[in-house]
Amino acid sequence: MRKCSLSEINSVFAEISKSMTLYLPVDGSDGSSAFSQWTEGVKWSESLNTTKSPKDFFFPQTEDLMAFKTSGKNIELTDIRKESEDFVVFGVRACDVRSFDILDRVFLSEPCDSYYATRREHSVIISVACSHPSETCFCTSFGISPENPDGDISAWKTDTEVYFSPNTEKGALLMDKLSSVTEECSDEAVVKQKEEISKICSRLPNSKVDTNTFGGGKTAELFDSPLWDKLSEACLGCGTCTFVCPTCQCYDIKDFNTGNGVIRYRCWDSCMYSEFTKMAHGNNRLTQKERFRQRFMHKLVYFPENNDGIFGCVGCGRCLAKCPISMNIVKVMKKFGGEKSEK
Amino acid sequence: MQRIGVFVCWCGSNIAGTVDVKAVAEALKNEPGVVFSTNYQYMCSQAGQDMIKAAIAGHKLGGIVVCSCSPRMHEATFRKTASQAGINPYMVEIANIREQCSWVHKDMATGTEKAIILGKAAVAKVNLNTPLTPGESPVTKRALVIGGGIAGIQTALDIADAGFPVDIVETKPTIGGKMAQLDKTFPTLDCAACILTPKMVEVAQHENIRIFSYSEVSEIKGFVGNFDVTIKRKARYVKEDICTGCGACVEKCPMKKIPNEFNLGMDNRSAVYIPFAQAVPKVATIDPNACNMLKNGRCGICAKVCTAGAIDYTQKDEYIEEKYGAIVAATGFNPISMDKFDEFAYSQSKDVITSLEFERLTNAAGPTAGKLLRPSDGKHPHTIVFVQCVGSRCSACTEKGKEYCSKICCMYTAKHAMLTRDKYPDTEVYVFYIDVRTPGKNFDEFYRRAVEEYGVNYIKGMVGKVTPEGSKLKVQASDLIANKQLHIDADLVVLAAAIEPDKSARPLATMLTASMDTNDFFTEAHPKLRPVESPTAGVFLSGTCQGPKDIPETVSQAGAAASKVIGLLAKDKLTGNPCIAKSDEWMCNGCSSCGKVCAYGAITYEEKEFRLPDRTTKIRRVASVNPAVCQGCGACTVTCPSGAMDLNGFTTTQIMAEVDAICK
Amino acid sequence: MQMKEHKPLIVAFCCNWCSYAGADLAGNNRLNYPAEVKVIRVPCSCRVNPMFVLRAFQRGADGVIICGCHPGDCHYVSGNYYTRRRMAMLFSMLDYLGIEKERTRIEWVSAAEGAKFAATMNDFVETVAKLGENKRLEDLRCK
Amino acid sequence: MQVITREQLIEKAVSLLAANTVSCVLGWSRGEFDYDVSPAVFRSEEEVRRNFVWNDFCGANMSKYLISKASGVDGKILVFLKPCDTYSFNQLLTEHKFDREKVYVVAVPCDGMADFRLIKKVCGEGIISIDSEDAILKVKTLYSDSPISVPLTDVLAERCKNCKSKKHVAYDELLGEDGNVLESGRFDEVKKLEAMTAEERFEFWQNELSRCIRCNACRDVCPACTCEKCVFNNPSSGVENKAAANSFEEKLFHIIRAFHVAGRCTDCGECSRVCPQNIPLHLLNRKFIKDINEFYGEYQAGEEIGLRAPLTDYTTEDIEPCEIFHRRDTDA
Amino acid sequence: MNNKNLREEVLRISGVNPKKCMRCGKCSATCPAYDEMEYHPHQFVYMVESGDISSLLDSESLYRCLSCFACIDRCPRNVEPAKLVEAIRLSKIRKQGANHMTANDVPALLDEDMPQQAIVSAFRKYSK
Repeated sequence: MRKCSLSEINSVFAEISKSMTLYLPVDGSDGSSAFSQWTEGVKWSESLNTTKSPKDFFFPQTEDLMAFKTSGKNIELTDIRKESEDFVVFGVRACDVRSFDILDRVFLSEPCDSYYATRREHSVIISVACSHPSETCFCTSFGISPENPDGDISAWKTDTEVYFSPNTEKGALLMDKLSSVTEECSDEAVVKQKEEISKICSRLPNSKVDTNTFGGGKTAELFDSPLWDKLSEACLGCGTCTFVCPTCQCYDIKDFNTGNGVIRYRCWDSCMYSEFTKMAHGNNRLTQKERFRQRFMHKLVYFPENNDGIFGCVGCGRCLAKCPISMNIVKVMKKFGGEKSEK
Repeated sequence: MQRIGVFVCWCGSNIAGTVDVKAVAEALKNEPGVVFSTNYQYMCSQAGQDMIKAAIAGHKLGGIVVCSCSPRMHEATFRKTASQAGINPYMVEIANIREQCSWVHKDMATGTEKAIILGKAAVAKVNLNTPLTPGESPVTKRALVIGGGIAGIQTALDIADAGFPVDIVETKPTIGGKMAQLDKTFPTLDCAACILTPKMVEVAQHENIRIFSYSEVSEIKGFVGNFDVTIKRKARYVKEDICTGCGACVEKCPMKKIPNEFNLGMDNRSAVYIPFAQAVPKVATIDPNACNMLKNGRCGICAKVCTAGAIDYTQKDEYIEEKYGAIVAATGFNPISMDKFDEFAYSQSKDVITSLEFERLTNAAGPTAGKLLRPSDGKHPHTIVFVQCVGSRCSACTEKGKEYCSKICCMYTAKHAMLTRDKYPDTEVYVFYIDVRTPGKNFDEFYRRAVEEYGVNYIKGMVGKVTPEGSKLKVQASDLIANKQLHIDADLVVLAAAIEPDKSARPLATMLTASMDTNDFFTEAHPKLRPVESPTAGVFLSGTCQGPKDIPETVSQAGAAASKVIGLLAKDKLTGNPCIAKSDEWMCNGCSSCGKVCAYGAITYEEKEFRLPDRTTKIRRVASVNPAVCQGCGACTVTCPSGAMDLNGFTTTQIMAEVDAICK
Repeated sequence: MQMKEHKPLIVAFCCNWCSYAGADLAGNNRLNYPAEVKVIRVPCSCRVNPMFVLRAFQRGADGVIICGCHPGDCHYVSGNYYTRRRMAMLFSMLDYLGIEKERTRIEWVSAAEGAKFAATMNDFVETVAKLGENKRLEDLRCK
Repeated sequence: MQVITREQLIEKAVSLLAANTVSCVLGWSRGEFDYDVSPAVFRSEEEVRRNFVWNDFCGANMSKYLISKASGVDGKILVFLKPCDTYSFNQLLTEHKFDREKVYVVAVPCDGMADFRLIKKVCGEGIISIDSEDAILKVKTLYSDSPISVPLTDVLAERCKNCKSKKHVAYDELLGEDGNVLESGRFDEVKKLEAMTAEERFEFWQNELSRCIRCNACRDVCPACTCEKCVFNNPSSGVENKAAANSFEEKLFHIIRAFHVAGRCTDCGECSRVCPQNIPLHLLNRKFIKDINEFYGEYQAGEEIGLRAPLTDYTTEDIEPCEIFHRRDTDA
Repeated sequence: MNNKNLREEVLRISGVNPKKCMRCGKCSATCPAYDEMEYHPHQFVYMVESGDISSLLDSESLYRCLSCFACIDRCPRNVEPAKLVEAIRLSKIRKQGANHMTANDVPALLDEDMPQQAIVSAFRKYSK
């Protein structure tokens, strides 16, 4: 384990930036944070989590896939991918780190998504433990330890120090590069913080959210439940939950006519939208209730069914904070009885 | 994608002088959809048109682009060519490479480059063109004239003479309107009745004209060629077909103290009345507010004296529904109320009167049998002050006066002054004016005669105050030329009140969805080029409902409106312009913004049932465009947030394709 | 390359009855204006959707001008009055977003005003040329 | 703390349900925390008593829900409307969006709603409960031993700080006392922006709008956005864009959306409330409202049913677009 | 100040647009003080429009106007001649600080019978 004093953290950032582009959570003018590139003078945000999840690094909201140029009646196809360079994402929380595993299962399984894969290969993730989880957090329900985040390097931030511990080869390599700005230390402070975090986690209002009601094989039981009517009643059909979600991975591929050619791009799509997966015959899901149900059934039933029981939610709580009408996965889970003990 | 042919015209050297037409044709060959591209010296010539026709046949073209002069020149020509070659005429687009390219640019390279871009835009547009067919609707060969004044009478007569049936709806018990109340008419001093009443009789006797007097239009539906109108025939308690107009009832009616509207309340009539001797129809009408029999069942004298048995106290309002192809608004005018002009003491003194009241005072059939006597004491007035522009050209207070010039006052005041001096040379006559406006044939001569021959005192300046004092009216005025304040002891003051559209015009306009200006005059479709048509198709304007005008002008406008109506009714069916708006009912959300901006009232809303993909049904309000009424401006398309409203021939995607092509 | 004067691309929406005819008259009278001006014919200025204006900027236009009949002379009675309100709102909003206000213009050109059409276009091209390329409302994909 | 208590509203709802005046109730439903209130339809007394909530977080504007909820019910639906909601209510009726006869409106006075983002700014993460007493919020968090007291006025939502009206413009029944239309500083921010240079304004909006993730929450919550299909969802409209690919599309979306609601927007502020990226979208709408007021006369959408929106109206004397800039430049 | 500036000043103070006048003379026709005046209300309007302010400034007519506002009430065009009169009076007063009297001159003119209000307004006028 190595550490660096919090006041000197910028020297770590500077060191990383020498060889790779570094991204980290930075406070925006509106008070919320977002991942931005670090340059001299940029401050690491104190916030618990960014509004948009870091999935953008691997699965950007919009991404040009290829271009067609028309000249006269000829069409010329060009690959417009840029050369990928190594980059570091610093300050990723445990939940978001887990989300990469979920995304990997989608994009890296055959046929592998080469756009996604390239970016994953070129990234180093430095996670950071959550010293102050929010009331919206429920990652523990999915077996995630906020005190013990994964990633290539795990980090812990105390009032005075930042501690680092590499988990992977990539992480160890990067740690080596940081030897001049960090020093070897004991894990005493980290152990203490871990205990504190665990204690707080047990007091979180959503700590009792239980996944037992859900999981693979529950489709028949849950699909026609009358509860969906009430739950989806106020849903506006906007895409906020899906767009702030670190694990939502649906996308659409569209062509943009530039006037002298076409750019084929992919962009996030949302199962909440009435146009989602619209096909020649029309829509699969005609009502907002069906669309609403799809999102939660996907995360809590279909995904684990196809992915060794792993849920498609990491409990980051973004949808709890951002839904315009405050309807969210926790409310859905609780309504279906997913709560550990009587409240 | 269409199979498009491109035809680049040289226009001799007009285009070819600054545009390399061959290069343009060559460049456009590569555009998407283009299968044929050529150039020729004169595309509009017979040989050029034949070339287009041959290419359409030979290359199975679905659409053509002609790069030539302005579409305002030859779009119609090439549409006809296309149509002759068997393709829809609206599959033609023109790239204007003459007026907007070769003629305004000097350099060959620049001109050619721009011509190619304009050609590309036209190709991009024609790729999205769809065949359009003009809608057709039948025409009901009957016209409705609303208002039975001289405007309505003349319009009806002209239409009827052309062989089309016409109905006149008049709210009063008789037709004749304001002109029937006038004494003499300027500048010829014909007696109004002498020239009007023969026309009224002609109307009554015309086989093609029906008169609905004492009636109102209560509902109008439909559109040009196909109006459905409901006419309310108010109960007049006299059977119109039986009454002979003998006047026995009028004579015997005990209720004789009812202010006589026809004489503007300056004398009285009975509860059962005939407005004036030459009324058409000449039948009696019972005033339900005055008749004792109708009010409390105590009387019934008129029924007893009527030998024809025409009195019917049980009559009810009757509603008639009729179809019309065209509607003429001829609702006329009224003098504005003088109540707000305290300075002229109109409401304080009976001897301050309006010009229309003066007409009745000097009319042989009027309350004084044509003798000019003061309303207050019946004495002959020796000093008369006429005040012009009372309430006209008044922008200070819209509640009080009108901003516009009422146009007729200068002339009738000159007439009044002249006639007064003619009949009663011992009277002093003063006319206070701001300007004297006499544009019109023999108008200025007429006015000069009043001044020079009849010795009327015209004074530039306004009257500021009229104060009744004893039997006199103290008139305080200014003489601007002499720079004096004048004080005149007058016996009679005559106010040339501004005129305003009749109150019935506003609700009528709403029913017709015809537009009005802020003064409630009907708006014409174009102030210069279509002055007798309303923007609402099938609605025409006659007389003062469109703006102040005198009798000769009214009559000529009435004739013009009639000729427009005849032109419409002569058609068996109406062929519309296919470049009109269309509403996609699946996208329309019924917000009704489009209807608000439609100047023609072409958009209506209905509740429609939709079957949704989930097999449920939903009733929604949606807009629909009447193709016979829409003129194709596109105002609605931009108001519509969802894009449900689009414009044929200029669709959103077509215009955007043009933008894209130009900005490439 | 840097020194070369920027040739602005101007999209002009002209109503069929007045301004397009005015443009034709400019041609008839051989009144020059820059070839950068490209006219799109619409039935009435009220057919111009704000989306068309933005579309033009997106696709690389440097200035957009809308020409219609003089207020009160609209062939369709009131079309240009609506245009006037809509475009006043749109232009004010574009300015509010920091887009150079000189890039948008509305001008009333009658069918008799060929000279005004040419003068307007000359002036507009000159004004827009001074601003240089449209950077604030561009879509890089369309470059 | 709101003048009218939750209990009063519940009693009102229950009595109207019992009297069969209404068959269901549209209102706010309690959430997991004290601030995450959801709109909901209550169909029984029991549901109302259990879940109905009325507190400082009932910001959601119920009017738009009437479009979908009023048509499906037998009998009438009871809706509780705050003053600002009633403007949307009237505007929707103006646009024929639902049947007035199907709705029973109970007007509720409002003291302004709290913005929980602002509370988090003051109190930090981990809020466990929020109690309200005499306009003071007592916030308990995981990380503070004693409750933190926050005056409601400090954490009022922006739209409530600049409340335009405490007056209900539509109702069948009023609880408590009606307020007045207020003089508010709601255009101050707009004026500030107007006073900047074009470059500064461009920077400002570039920064704000670049955060947009095109989730469409602003549109989907907006009571003026009631299209059957939005142009931005319609592939044949030519401007469809699902996700904002670049700054042009962000601007296009927000300009066109603001334009489409111009003259119809009642300034209810829902767009800014729901924006996950805290973009001050109301500043776009207010710009249009301010311009309309200045150029075409004071106009408040929804003030009365049937008003003709300024952009579907005109006068022959309207200001010329070039005059606008001229006037502003000379004023400055 | 030249006549043009004077005219601008009068227009600014009064807020009147004399161009709206169509010379109907109703103001003069209605004016109760007409006979007392050298220049009559309609002439006021015309003279202001043509910039002949100095004659008006020197004319006693200024103080013959009773400010009854009959001219304003009767004017069909909303020209408001009385406001012009008042504006010219004000211009005159404003000039007096420079040309005639200052506040310092006032005490010498005071006498016992002078009403308090007159003294206050004199100071107000002449201290400008």
